[in-house]
Amino acid sequence: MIETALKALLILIYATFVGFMFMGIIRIVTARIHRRVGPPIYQPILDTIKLLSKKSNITHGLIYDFGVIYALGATILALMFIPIGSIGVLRAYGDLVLITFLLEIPMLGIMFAAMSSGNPYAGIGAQRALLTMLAIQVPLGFAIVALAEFYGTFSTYEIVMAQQTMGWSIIHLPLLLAAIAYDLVLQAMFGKEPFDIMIAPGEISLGPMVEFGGKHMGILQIQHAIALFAETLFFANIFLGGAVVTAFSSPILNTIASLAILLVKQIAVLLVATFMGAIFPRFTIDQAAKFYWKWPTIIAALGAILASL
Amino acid sequence: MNELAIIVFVPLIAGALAWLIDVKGIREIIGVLGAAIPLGYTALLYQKTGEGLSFALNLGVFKLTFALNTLSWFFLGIGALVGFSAILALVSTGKDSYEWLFALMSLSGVLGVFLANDLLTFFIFWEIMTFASFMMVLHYNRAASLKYFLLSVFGAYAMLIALGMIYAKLGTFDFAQIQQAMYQDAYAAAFGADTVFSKGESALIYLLFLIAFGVKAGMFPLHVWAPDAYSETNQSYAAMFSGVLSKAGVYGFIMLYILMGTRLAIEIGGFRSTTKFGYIIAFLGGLTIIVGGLLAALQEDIRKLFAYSSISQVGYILVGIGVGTALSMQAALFHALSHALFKGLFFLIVATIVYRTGKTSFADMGGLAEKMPFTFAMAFVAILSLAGIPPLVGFASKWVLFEAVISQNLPILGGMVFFGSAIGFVYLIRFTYAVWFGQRPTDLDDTKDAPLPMAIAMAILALFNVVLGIAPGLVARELNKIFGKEVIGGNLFILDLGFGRYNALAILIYLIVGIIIAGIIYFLGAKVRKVPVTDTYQSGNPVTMEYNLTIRRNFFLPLKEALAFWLRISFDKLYRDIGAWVEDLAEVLRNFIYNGNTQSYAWYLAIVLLILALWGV
Amino acid sequence: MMVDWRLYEPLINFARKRSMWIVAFCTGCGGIEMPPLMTSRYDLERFGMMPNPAPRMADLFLITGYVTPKTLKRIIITYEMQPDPKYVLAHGSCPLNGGIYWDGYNAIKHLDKYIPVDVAIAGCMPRPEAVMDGIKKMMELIETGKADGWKRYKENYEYYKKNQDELFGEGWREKTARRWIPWLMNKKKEGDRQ
Amino acid sequence: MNLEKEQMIVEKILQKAPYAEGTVRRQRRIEFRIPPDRIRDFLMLLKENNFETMMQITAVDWLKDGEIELVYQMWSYTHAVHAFVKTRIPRDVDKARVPTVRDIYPVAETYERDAHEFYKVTFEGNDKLEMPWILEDEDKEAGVCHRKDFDMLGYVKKKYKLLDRFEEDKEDYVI
Repeated sequence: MIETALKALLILIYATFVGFMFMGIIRIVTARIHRRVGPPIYQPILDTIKLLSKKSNITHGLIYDFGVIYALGATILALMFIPIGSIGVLRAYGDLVLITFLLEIPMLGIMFAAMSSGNPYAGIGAQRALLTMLAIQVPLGFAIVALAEFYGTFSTYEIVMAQQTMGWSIIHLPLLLAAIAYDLVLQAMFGKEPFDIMIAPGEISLGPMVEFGGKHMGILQIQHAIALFAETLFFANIFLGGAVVTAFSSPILNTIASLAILLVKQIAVLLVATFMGAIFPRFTIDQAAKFYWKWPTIIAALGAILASL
Repeated sequence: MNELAIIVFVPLIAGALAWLIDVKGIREIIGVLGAAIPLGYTALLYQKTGEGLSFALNLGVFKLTFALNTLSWFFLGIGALVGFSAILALVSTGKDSYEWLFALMSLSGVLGVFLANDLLTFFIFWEIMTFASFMMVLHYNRAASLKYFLLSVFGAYAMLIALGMIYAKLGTFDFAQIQQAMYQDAYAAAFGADTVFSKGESALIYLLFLIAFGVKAGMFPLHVWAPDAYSETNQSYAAMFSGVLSKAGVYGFIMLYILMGTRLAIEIGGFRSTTKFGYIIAFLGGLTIIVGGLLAALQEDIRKLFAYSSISQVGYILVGIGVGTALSMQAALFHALSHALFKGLFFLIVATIVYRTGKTSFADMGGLAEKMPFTFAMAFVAILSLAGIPPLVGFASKWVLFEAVISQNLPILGGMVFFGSAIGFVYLIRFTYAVWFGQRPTDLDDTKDAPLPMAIAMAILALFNVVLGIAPGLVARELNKIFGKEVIGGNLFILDLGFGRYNALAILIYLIVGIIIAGIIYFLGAKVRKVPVTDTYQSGNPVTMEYNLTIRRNFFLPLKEALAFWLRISFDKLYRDIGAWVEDLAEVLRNFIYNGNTQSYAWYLAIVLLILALWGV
Repeated sequence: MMVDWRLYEPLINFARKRSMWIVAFCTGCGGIEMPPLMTSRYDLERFGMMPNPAPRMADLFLITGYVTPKTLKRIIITYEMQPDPKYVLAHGSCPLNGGIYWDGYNAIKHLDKYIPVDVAIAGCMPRPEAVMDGIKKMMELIETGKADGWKRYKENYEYYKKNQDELFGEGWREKTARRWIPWLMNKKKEGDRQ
Repeated sequence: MNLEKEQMIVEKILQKAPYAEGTVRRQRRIEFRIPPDRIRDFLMLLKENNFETMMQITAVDWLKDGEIELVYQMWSYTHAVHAFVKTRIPRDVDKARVPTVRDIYPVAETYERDAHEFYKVTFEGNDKLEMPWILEDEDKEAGVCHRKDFDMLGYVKKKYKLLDRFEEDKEDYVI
């Protein structure tokens, strides 16, 4: 009981820290692509401290506060179900479908909070975010189906274990297709170009985020950090083979080694998303929907059908 | 008197009494009693499900036979529970004794359908149910009721023909005997011996039943009656209409499996890991999910949105039934239960909103969350449940369904159900935004919260949503009892399918922990100050309440644009055209053939005789 | 839950100094000076500054150039939306004394009569170097806690309110909000007719 | 430097519009002077002679003549010629009236609102003249306009409380 709680706390702290580092990495890499120096890597932490230490905050009612809190809580919940190397609190119940749902729930909380503010920009942003989610759901679903049918199980941990023997998922053709589709989906999950119409900063001033300030925004920054960590971790686990190191004798070393391997894979996923985001312009929402319903869907459906044969 | 008879006939009698007495106050009491007694007896019968309780009522020409088994008890529970809540809510929204009569009549009709032990009883109560619901719709909107009536009659005739064929061959209506005969027939077909039903006949019966039950369940493309019928009636009754009556169609599909599943499987053959005829049902169910969901997202009327959403959710159940494994059947039953729970809750919420505001269009609503906090809390539960947010019953059933479908290597169906869950999010958020949040029209400033009966009714259903969500093992146990074997393992809080596990309690605990952590961070920050809706950032422009700050209509315009091509296809219009075409044909016949000219009639006679002569009669 | 934050004050001040989010409300000609500041020549993101369209989460308000009464109304509303602590940086001579619009009926002469200005940069228009110097100055002020415009605005609210009302007239917010309503309603009616 | 094209256009228009007097100023610049009551006919004529675009309606305040000169600037893509149509109307506010050309050149609505706000010229038939334009309401009430007899500096001093800042008689200020 106690060590479970301790483990969960450690995972949470690690995920938050690494998530903030990821946000810093995204900003630095984007800056370098722009030939800029870019902020220090700990910049997101400073931002969060500043936001949380604002001396005055506003609210639009109970839902406005609760939605934000719920978003962070649900993200922590989702994190707990994803196996991190050999540790992982609830990995026995880390079900593909469950995690896919849990990774979407935080958005629901944010949408509730944003819409309860009654700001028209937030309304438009919520609409766009929802349509983007609707668009990505099709390829995402097919990718998950492909995984489940290829491995014959829904447990993320068992999939990771299977990859230790069979090699990474992406060396098998059906799952390679699924991985490509899922990576395109990840682009929208991170809310990066070309699918960041939902938070179009110039046009609708950050859309759903327009009314958040002070500690609400701070909590959302933490949520974003953890969500970044969780999404990249999920991708690394199901497609890039995860990491289960048993080479060393001491479990501590094994854990550290597998965490390091996972970190490398996660950063790889992150960099792909960042490069794509840095070089592409923005889709309008119906273009995004049509795009997702065409190529990624075809690729992922092909993968699923191949996997089910 | 037998419990089954009480369960079936008490609502009918109560309705009749309420109609005859027609004193405000007394008729409500009678009606609620008439709905409460079946619920009580259903709860009592829980112990006796194994005993094969049965009851026969001899009407001379034929006899109505009822029997209770675990399956029918499951549906009975759904029907009695949701029906009771709906009747309770009817206390507030019911206008006159007419509604009481037919609401209770349809309740007893559907309970009779669930308890029927032979096809004839099944058919009779099916018709009672259809007639009563038709009268309920007729009370509000003539056109919608006629559309509903036409399609129901269509389905009824289909069922009648199927009944006739079965009776002609087997000479019995009894479920057990039919099942027996069908098994023998199936084995005969398997071993190449001559069969009672030829391949074409069994396929035809299947098709007829598909139409009959598909109409009632609102299966694509026979769903066109549902949106109007669900929306154009007393919304409290719509809770029962959508929550229970559509389950009669589902129950019918399951009966189809029980009666002639093996027969059809052997006759029509299999597709991948499932049977061909089942895959047809499943595929139509998947289309139902997508079509219903997308149309629900584009509605401008709150009742219509939930009507379409109800259609979309029934699609899940059809998918589960169609896949046809024990697990997917259980998933379908589970989702039937949760659909009844959250959809009944939703229609009660809609009833409350319509009852309190008198408005049905999204364009004149908004900002009601402050005015109706209790109803909003109920809506919150319902939204989380329908959108499939763990730990609520909606997610548990949906999860079992996903795993059941995907584990059968049916990728297309898997993609369809995933899409369905997303579209659920979409139209629910539209409802939330338009009704509860944003800027409140000034004429809604003195809206009151739900009246007591509706509040109680909503609370009952919401309670079940939460409890069965946190402890899905309760339902799984019943489902295992129905199938007589351990299909869904695990204990009270854990569902274990072998290839996937779901722990509702852990989710609850960790969600609470996460929310507590977030709350600590929140309360460490500085105090918050409440600001009005006009104090939001509008590029620095000052605004007043005269401005419209909420997207009131065409919320999902981009979706409409993206789907413009598909939205042009309308089955409703298609059926209208067919109807018009039939009328024209009749006109043509009247003009050219039956033109009242004895001369020509003589000629027809001669021609007929000639044909018969040539045939050698 | 009350926590004594004074222990963490240095850290918080450092964070405030190193992550100033700009509200992207670039009025006047100074808006043109922003792109070079943001882009690769003088990269302001080095100091954690980031243009931010929403005032609710912004700290630094750049008044880049002349201010007309029309803009000033929006500026005041936006400024009041920002959460404390918030800082104002005025570019060029126009916010100081009207600049070349000294005799214009539609240019504010003294911005600091209407909202508190923490740092003002002289010049017409100041070069990016000058702007960066001003930002450095702003950082020093924040670190030493001298950038207290938001406090002054709270304490002397009557004074600022008086000046605003003298310029715009009493109840100018509602008046400005309702200004277009008759025409919008007419437009709406026409739209319904068509 | 040949001006045949311009000459040709001017003659072609003048023979249709005898009430107008037209000259060629230089290449691609022609100029007409017409009485204010014929402005609609003349602009219709110009439109027929493919002057497709109205670029601007400029108002000039001739204080000494007591007149306001409206310059309709038309541009023809076909001839690539820029035509000034000048008309003079009396200066006093109630007499400064001219028929609107909004139905001929829809864009004129905007320019007419502009001229109405800053020079108090009334364009009869344009119902959008009172729509809020550039000036704030308080300025409008104070009668701010760009007519030469309006004491702008005094108004600015009064509005922004700058009485101590300028000497009255000084002409050129250096800041």
